[in-house]
Amino acid sequence: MIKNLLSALFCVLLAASAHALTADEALGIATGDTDARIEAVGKAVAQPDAKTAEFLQALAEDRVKTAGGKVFVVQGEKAIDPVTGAAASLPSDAEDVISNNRMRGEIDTALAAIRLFSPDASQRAQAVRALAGEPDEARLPMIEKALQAETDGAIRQQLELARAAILLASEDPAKRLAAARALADSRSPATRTLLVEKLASEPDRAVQAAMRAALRSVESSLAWAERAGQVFSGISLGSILLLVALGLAITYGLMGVINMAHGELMMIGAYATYVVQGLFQRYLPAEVFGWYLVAAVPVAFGASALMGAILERGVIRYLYGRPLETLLATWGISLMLMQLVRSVFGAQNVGVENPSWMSGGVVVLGSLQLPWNRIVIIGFAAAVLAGMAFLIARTRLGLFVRGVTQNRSIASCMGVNTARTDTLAFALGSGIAGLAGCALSQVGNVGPDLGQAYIVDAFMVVVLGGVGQLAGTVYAALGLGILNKFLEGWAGAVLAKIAVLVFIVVFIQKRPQGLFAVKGRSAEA
Amino acid sequence: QSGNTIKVGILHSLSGTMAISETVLKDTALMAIEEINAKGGVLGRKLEPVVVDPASNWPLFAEKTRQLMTQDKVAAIFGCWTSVSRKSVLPVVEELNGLLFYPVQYEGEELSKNVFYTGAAPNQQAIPAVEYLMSKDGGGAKRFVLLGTDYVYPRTTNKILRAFLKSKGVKDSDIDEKYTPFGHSDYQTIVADIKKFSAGGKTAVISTINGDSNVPFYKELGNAGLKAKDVPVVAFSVGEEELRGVDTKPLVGHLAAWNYFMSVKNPANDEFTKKWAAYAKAKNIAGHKDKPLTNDPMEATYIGIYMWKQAVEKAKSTDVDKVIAAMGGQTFKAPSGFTAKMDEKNHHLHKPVFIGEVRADGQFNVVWKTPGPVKAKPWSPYIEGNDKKKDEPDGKSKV
Amino acid sequence: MTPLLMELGAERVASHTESGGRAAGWGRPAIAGEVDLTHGRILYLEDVSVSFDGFKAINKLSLDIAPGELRCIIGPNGAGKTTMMDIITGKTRPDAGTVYFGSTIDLLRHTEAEIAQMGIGRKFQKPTVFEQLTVFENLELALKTDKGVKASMFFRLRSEQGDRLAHVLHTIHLAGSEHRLAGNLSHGQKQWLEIGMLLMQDPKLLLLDEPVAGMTDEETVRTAELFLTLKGQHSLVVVEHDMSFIRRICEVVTVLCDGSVLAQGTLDEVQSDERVIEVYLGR
Amino acid sequence: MLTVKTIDQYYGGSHILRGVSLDVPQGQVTVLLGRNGVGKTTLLKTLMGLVPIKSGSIAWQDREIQRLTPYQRARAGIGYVPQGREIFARLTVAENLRMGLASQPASTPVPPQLFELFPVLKQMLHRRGGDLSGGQQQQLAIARALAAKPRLLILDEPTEGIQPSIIKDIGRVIRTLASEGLDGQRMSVLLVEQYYDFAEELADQYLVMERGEVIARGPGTEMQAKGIRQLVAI
Amino acid sequence: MNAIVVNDNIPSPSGGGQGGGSRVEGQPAVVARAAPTPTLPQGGRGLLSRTGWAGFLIALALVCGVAPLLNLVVPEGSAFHLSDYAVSLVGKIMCYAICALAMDLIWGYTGILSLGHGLFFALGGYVMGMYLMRQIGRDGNYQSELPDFMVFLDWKELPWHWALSDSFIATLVLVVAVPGLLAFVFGFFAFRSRIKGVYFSIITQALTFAAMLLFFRNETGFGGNNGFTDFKRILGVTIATPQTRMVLFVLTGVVLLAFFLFSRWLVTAKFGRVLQAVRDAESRVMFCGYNPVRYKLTIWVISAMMCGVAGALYVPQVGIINPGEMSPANSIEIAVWTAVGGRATLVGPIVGAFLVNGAKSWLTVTAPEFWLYFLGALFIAVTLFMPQGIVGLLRRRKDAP
Ligand SMILES: Nc1ncnc2c1ncn2[C@@H]1O[C@H](COP(=O)(O)OP(=O)(O)OP(=O)(O)O)[C@@H](O)[C@H]1O
Ligand SMILES: Nc1ncnc2c1ncn2[C@@H]1O[C@H](COP(=O)(O)OP(=O)(O)OP(=O)(O)O)[C@@H](O)[C@H]1O
Ligand SMILES: NC(N)=O
Ligand SMILES: [Mg+2]
Ligand SMILES: [Mg+2]
Repeated sequence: MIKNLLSALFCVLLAASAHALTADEALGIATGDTDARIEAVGKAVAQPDAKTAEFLQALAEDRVKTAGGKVFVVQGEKAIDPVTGAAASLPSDAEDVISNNRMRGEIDTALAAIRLFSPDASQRAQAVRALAGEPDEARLPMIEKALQAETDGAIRQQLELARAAILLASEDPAKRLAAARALADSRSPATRTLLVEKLASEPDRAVQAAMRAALRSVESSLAWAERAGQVFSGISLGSILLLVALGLAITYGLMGVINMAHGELMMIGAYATYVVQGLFQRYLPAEVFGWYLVAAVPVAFGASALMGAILERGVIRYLYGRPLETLLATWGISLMLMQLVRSVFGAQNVGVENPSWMSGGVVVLGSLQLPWNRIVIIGFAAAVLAGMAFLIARTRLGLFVRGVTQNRSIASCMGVNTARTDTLAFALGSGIAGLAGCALSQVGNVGPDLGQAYIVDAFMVVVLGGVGQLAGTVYAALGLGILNKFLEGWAGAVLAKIAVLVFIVVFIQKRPQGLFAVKGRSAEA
Repeated sequence: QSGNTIKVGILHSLSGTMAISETVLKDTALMAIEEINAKGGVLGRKLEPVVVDPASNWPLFAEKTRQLMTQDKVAAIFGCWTSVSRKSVLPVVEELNGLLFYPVQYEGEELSKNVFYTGAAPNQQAIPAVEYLMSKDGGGAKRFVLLGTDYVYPRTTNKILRAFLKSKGVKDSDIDEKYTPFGHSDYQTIVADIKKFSAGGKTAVISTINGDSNVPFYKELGNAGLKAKDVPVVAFSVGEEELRGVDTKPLVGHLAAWNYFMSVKNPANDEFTKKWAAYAKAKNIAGHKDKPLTNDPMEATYIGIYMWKQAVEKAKSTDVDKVIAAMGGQTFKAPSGFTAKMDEKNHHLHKPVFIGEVRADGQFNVVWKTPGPVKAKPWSPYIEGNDKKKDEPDGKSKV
Repeated sequence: MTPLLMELGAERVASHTESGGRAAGWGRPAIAGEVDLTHGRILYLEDVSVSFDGFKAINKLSLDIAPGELRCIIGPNGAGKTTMMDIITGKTRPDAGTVYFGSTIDLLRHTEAEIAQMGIGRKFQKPTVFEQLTVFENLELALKTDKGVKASMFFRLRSEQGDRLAHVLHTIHLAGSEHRLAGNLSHGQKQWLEIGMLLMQDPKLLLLDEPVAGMTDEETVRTAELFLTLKGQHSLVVVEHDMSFIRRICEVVTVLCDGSVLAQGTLDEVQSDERVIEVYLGR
Repeated sequence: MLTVKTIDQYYGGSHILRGVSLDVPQGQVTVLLGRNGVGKTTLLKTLMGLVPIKSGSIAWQDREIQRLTPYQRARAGIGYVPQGREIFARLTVAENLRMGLASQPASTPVPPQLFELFPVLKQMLHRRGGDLSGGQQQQLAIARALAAKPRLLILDEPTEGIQPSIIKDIGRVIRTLASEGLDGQRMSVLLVEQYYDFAEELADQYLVMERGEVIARGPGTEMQAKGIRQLVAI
Repeated sequence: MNAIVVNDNIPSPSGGGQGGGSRVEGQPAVVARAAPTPTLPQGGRGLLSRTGWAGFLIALALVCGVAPLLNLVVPEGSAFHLSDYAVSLVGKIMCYAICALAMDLIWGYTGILSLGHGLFFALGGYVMGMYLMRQIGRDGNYQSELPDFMVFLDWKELPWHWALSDSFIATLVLVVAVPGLLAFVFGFFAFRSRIKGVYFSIITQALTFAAMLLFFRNETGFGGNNGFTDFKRILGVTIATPQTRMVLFVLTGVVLLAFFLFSRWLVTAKFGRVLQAVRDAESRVMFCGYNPVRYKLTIWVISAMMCGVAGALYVPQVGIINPGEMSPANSIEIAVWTAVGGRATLVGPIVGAFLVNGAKSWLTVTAPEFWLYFLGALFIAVTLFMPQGIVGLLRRRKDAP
C-alpha cells in the first residue's frame, strides 16, 4: 500500500515541484478544529510528497497520536516521526488523533487525488470512483492530467464521466453539450441527481435535450439495476430461508419430529463458528484468519450433529410415533439450550466477523453492489441442498431414513438398524441446522435468541413446501424470499411480512398439503 | 423492613428476547450494591438484593413487581428496559406506592411520582444528535431517513424528530420514515432504499432500530458499501454492548448518541470501568469476564442506585414518600465525567450528551458533546399540547 | 322389523326386478332426499373413467345395480374395484362419466358425508375403525340417526337403539368386548367391527371391499349368511377374491379387468370364461 | 431350525400367549391355524422381536435370539411378511424391494425371479407403494420379504386380498422355496393362514392355536384325519 | 324404520359351491346361540362421578368462599391470610387454565393442534382493554376523552372499531363475538379446504404472527407495542382495590369451573365421541354420514370463544394487554400446559396450567438464572415418563392395583 503510494507520488513529483511535509503542517493536520485541519490538508496536498501521503494514510487508519505539540505515527509496536521518518518514543500521555466523518472524507479525497496517478490500475480505478461522487471544478486540471496519462480503457471511461460531470457546470454551452452526451453512459445514481439538478437551470435548448436523453438512459439503467437488486435480495433471503429450513426438512419433514429446538441447533452452529474464530484469533497467525470460516463449516456441522445425536439418543427416540409429544420435549430442550448458551457465553450477542474475502461486494450494472457474504451464502445453500438431495434420494442411508420414518418396526424387520438410522438422520438434520447457523453468523446476530428468530420461518417454509418434500422446501424458500422482497419494496417491511403470512394462510387453502403434495392413496397411508 | 437488611428489587429480564440487553444491568446493580455494602451499607444496614427474572414477558413484569413489593417488601426496584415493561409495572408501583428506577433512554411523555428516570429523555439524546448531523462537522445532512423498529419508542422519537426537523426547515419530501418488525433480520431492501434516497442529497440515517436487529442492519450496511462519510447513521439504541456482535471495521464513523461512553476519559470512568472489569472477572460473568464493556444504561443504573442511597441517607428512612422528597437535587459524580443531578421536580436526571463515532475496536470516539448537563424535557415541546404540561408528577399517586 | 315386513320388502324387490322397476315406480312422485328407484336401479355408473398420473385405473366403466340386489364383483388385483368404490362414495372424483344413486341423485355433486347420509355405506379393504374409541362407541357413532352437530350434543341412546346395538355386537362376535378399545382388536375382529358399524348405519346400499379377508372359514360362512339376510332389503356390492364365498351368496357376478367390465353372469358362467381364467382364476 | 420354548406374552394386563412352544424344521412348511384373535399374529411378532416376551426362549439355528432386536433377527436370515401388508407407502415399489435387501450388502440386486412370480411389480416399479391396489401391495410385501433370500420365512396371512391365480402361484412358490429355496438352499417356512385348503395343501407340519395356546399339532398329512378344519371352525 | 335386524337364527344357505378354490365344504350351518343382552354403557350418565362432584364443589367453595374470606377478612399478619399477590397470581393462572381447557377441546379431543390460540385470548383481552381504556375517561396523561396513545398520534376522534367500546354490554358480547367470528371465518375456509394436521397448525401460527405484527403498528389503533395499560376503573369501580380484585378472582374461578362443566358435557355427549372419531379417522367419520367440517368448526369456535373470555378476565387482573400475547411462543405455551397436564382429560390442562405457571412464578424468583433448566427438564420428563401427562400418570397409578 505504502509502496504504491510512493510510486504514485513519484508521478506527481514529475509534474510539480514537491514540497516536503513539515512538522507544523503535520501538527496542523492533526490538531485543532476541523475547519483548520481541512485547510491544512488542502495545503499539504496541493504539492504533496511521499511523507504527506504516508501521513494522510496513517490518519485515515487512525494511527496518529499527539503529545506535547508533537505528532507521532504508530506503526505496529513502534512510533515514528511523520516528518523525519525516524523512530520516536511515544510519550505515555499521547492522545489519539480523532478524525470525524468530515475530516475522514477530506483525507480520503486527498488520498484519492494522490492515487489517481498510481501505477496500479485498481488503485486508480478506486480513486476515480472516490472522486466521481462530488463534481468539484477545482479537480478538473487533475482529472485532465490523469486522463492524458491513462491507458486503461475502463478507467479512462470513468475519468471521462468524472470530467463530464464537472463540465456540466461549464460556461461554454458546447462543453456542456458534450458533457451531457457523455453522461448518458453513466450508470451511477449520482449522475441522475446531477442531471436533474442541472436540467432545471440549463438555458440552452440543445443542451437541455441532450441532458434529457442522458437522463433517460441513466434512469433506465438504474431501473434495471434496481430490479436486478430486488431479485438478488429475494434470492438471497430465499437462500437463507432454505438453509434454515433444510435441516428441519429432515428432522421434521422426514422424521416427523416437531423439532422446536431446531433453532437452537442452528444457534449451536453459530456459536461453534464463533469459537473457531476465537481459536484462529488466538492461536494462528493473522494471515490465515480469513480462513477461519472454512474451518468453521465442518466444526459447526459436527457440533450441532453431535448435539442432535445426543438429543436423539437421550430423548427423541422414546417419542417416535408420538409426534405431538416431541413438540413438548423439544420445546423443553430449546429452553435449556438457550439458557446453557447464556450461562456459557453470556446473554449478549457475540461478534462474528466476515472474513475479508467475504466483506464488501462486487459492483454490477454500474450501481448495484452485491455483497460477497450474500453471494457466498447463496452458493453455500445450493451446495448444501445438492449434497442433501443426493444423500436422501440416492444413497442407501437416505432410503433407510425414509423407510424407517414411514414404518419403523417393519423397516427393522427388513434388517435396518433403525436406532442407528434414526440417530444418523437426526444428527444429519441437526448438522445441517448447524451449517445454517454458521451461514447466519455472517449476516446476523449470534446470540442466545438466534434460533427463536428463525424457527417460525423454518416451519412455514417446510410446511408450505409440503412436509417431506425436499423440492417443495426449495420452491417455498425461494418463493417466499422473492415475494417478501418484492412486497417489501412496495409496502414496507412490516406490511410485507404481514402480507406474506396472509399469503401463506390463503395459499394453504388452495393446497392443503403444501406446494408439493403427495397425491393419491399413499398420502393417507 | 425485615431484620438488619434493606431489600431492593432487581427486575431485569434474564431470559427471553430482552436478556441480551438487560442481564448486564442486573450485574451492574449487584456490583453497586456490593460496593455500598462493602462501605457499610445504608443507614448502617446492608442492602439485600432480590433478583427476579420477568423473562421478557410484560405481564410477568407486573406480577413480579407486586411480588417484590408485597412479599419481599423491597424498598426500591431497579429495573425494566423496554417502555412497555415500564408501562406494565407503572400501575403496580403507583398502586402500592413503590419506587422504580428506570435506567434506559426512552420516548418521554410520562411522569410518575413513583418512578425516577435515569436514562435520557428525547431532548437528551435524539435532538442533539440531529443537530450535530446538520452541523458542518456532522456532514451538513439535508435529507434524513428515520429508520426504526415498529414500536412506541421509535415512533415517538421519530415524531418528535420530524417536528424538530420541520422547525429547522427540512421538507417532508426530504424525510423518509421506515419501520421494520421486531426481530427483522433482512435489511437488504432497506439498505438499498437508503442508497437510493441518498442519491438525492446529503443524507443521514437516524436509527432507532431495537437491539437485536442492529447486527444484521450494520452487517448489511458494511457490505453494501454505504460508508459513514457518505451516509452517516446515528443510532440511539446502539452502544458498546450492541457492537460486541458486529465487525465494526466497515462501520467506522457511524454515530451514536448517549450520555455516557465507555471510552470517555476521566477518573470517575476509569474507576467505574476498572471496577466493572474486576467484578466481571470475580463473578465470572460470561462474556464480560473476557471482554468487559460498560455502556450508558449500566451507568444510569449505577447512578440510580447511588442516588437512591444518598436520598435514603438524607431522608434517614427508606419510606418511599420521604425518599422521593429527598431525591430531588441529589447529585452524583457520574462516570460520564460530569456531575449528574436529579432534577428537583421532574424525576429525570440532568445529563451531558455525547456524540460518538464508531471505532474499529467497537468503542466510540466522542466527536461532540454538550458543554454541560442538559435538563430533561419528558414532555417534548415538539409535541402539540405539551407546553401546557406540568414539569412534575402529580403530587398524589394516581389511583 | 317383523318377518312380515321383510316379506313385503322382498315382494317389492321382486316386482322391481321383474318389471325393470317400472311397475314399482309407476306414478310415484320423486321425494326430495329419498332415493328414487323408478328406473329400477339403485346405482348406475356410465362411462366412468379415472386416471392417476396417466395410468387409467377405471376405463369407461358402466355398471348398474338393482334395488335389493347382491352383486359380487371380482377381478384381478389392480382391476379398479376399490377405485370404483372410491368413486361411488365420493372419495375420488372421476375424470369423466356419470354416477347416479337412484335415478335422481347425481353422486358426483355430493360430499362423502352427504353420500353416506343418503344411504351408501362402505367397508374398506383395509379395516378402518376408530381405534381410540371402544367397540361400543364405534357402533354407536355409526348408528343411523340425525348426524347433525346439535343432535349429537343432545343425543341419548333410546332403548330400541340399544337393543339393536346389542344384537349387532352379538352378530359380530364382540359381545363382551364392547368396552375394549377398537385399536386393540385383532385384524379379523376389526373386520367384524367394521361390518357391525355398517349394520348400525343401515344403509340402502352397502359397498363391501373384501369383507371376509382374514376371516376363518366358519366366519366366512356366517358372513355369507348375514349378507343373504340383508339382500332384498338392501342392495349390496361385494368385492371378494374368495370364490367359495361368492358361490354362497351370489347370482350375478361382474368381472372387472383393467378398469372396465370383462364379463358378467352367474359364477359358473364366469368361471368357465376363458378370459377370466386367464387373467384372474388361473389354471 | 427354529425352536420356540414356552413363551408367554402380555399386552398390558392381558395374557395373550400362554406357554407356546413350537418347532419349525429346516426345509419344511409349518402351518399355524387358529381363529381370529387367538394370538397368531402376536406369536409371529414375538418371533420377529416386535413385541417382547415375558418368559421362554426362541432359538434359531441353535442360537438364542430372544434378546436380539428385529433387525438382528432379519440379518440372521429371518424374513417376515406382516399381516396387513405394511408396505412403505411413500417409497416406490423399487425402493420397497431395496428396503427388503437392507440386511444384505449394499450391492445385492433384487432377485429377478421375484418379477417372474409377480409380474405386476415389474410394471409398477416406479409407482409409490401406497398407490398400489390392496392385492398388489400384498404381492409387494411377499416379494420384499423374499428379496433377501431368508433362511426362515414367516408369513402372516399372505393370500389375503390376492386374486386366485396368484394364490396358486404363491402356493407353488412356497413349496419350491421350502424344498429348494431361491438359490438352492432350503428354506423353513412358518405360515399363518385362514384359507384352510391352501394351508392344508402346503403343510408339512401344522399347529392349531386357541386362546393363546397351541392345542393341536402334527404332520400335515394327518390334518384331514384329525378334523382340523372343524377344530378351527368351532 | 328400516333397521337391520340380525336374526339369531341365520338360515343356512342351500348347498355350498363345489368349484375350485372352495373353502368350506360340508360345513354344518353355524347356529349362533342366543346372546344374553350385554350391559350397555349409557351416554350422558351424568357429568361427573361422585368424587368428581365432590371435588368440583370443594373447588367452587374455595373460589367463592374461602379465598375471599382469607384475603379480605383474615388480617394481614395472620398465617392464614391470603395475600393480594397470591390472589392476582392465582387469578391470572385461572385465566390460563381456561385457555388450556379450550386448547384441550380442540387438540386433546379433536386432534387439531392450534398454534394460534393466543390470538383469540388476546382478542378477548383487547376488547376488554378497549372498554377499560374508555373507562379511564379524562384521567389520562393528556386529560382527553381519547385514550392517551390516540392523543399522541394526533387523532381527533375515535376510529370506527372503537365505536362500541364504551358500552359494557357490547364489550361482553364482543368478547366472545370477535374471537368467535374470526375463528368461524378462518375455520370455515380452513376446514372446508380440508387443511389438517401440521398444515393447520402452521397457518394458525401464521395467523397469530400476522395479527401480532398488525397490532404492533400504531396505525392499527390498538396502542402499538405498548398496548393498553394503566386502567383505572371497571364499571365505574376503581380497579386496583383488593375488593375489585377479589370480585374478578371469584368471577374467573366461577367461569373456569363453569367452562369445565360445559366442556365435560360436550365431551361426554355423543358430540364428544364424534370429535374423537374425527381425531382418529376423519374419513371414516365422513363415511358414517357425519360432516366433520361442522363438528370441527363448532368446537373450534367454542374453543376460541372460551379463550376470548379468558383474555377478557385476564386483562383487568394483570393490568396490561399488548401484542406480545399474540406471539407464536405464547400460543405454543398453551399447548404445553395442556400436554403437561394430560391431553383429553379436561382436568389435566387445568392442572398443567397451574403447575407450569406456578413453577414459572416460583422459579423465576428462587432460581432466576436457572429456572429455564428446571422448566425445560420438567417438559422433557413429562413427555418421557408421563405420556398421558400428569393426570394420565395419576390415573395409571390408580388403575394399577
Ligand atoms: N393414486 C394412484 N396413483 C397411481 N396408481 C393408482 C392410484 N390409485 C390406484 N392406482 C392404480 O389403479 C389400479 C386400480 O386399483 P384398485 O385399488 O382399484 O384395484 P382393485 O381392483 O381394488 O385391486 P385389489 O383386488 O388388489 O384390491 C391399480 O393398478 C393401482 O395401482
Ligand atoms: N396392541 C394390542 N393391545 C392389546 N391387545 C391386543 C393388541 N394387539 C392384539 N391384541 C389382542 O390380542 C389378541 C391376539 O391378537 P392377534 O392379532 O395375535 O390375533 P390373531 O390370531 O392374529 O387374529 P386374526 O386372525 O384376526 O389376525 C386379540 O384378542 C387382540 O384383541
Ligand atoms: N425505552 C426503550 N428504549 O424502549
Ligand atoms: Mg381393492
Ligand atoms: Mg393376525
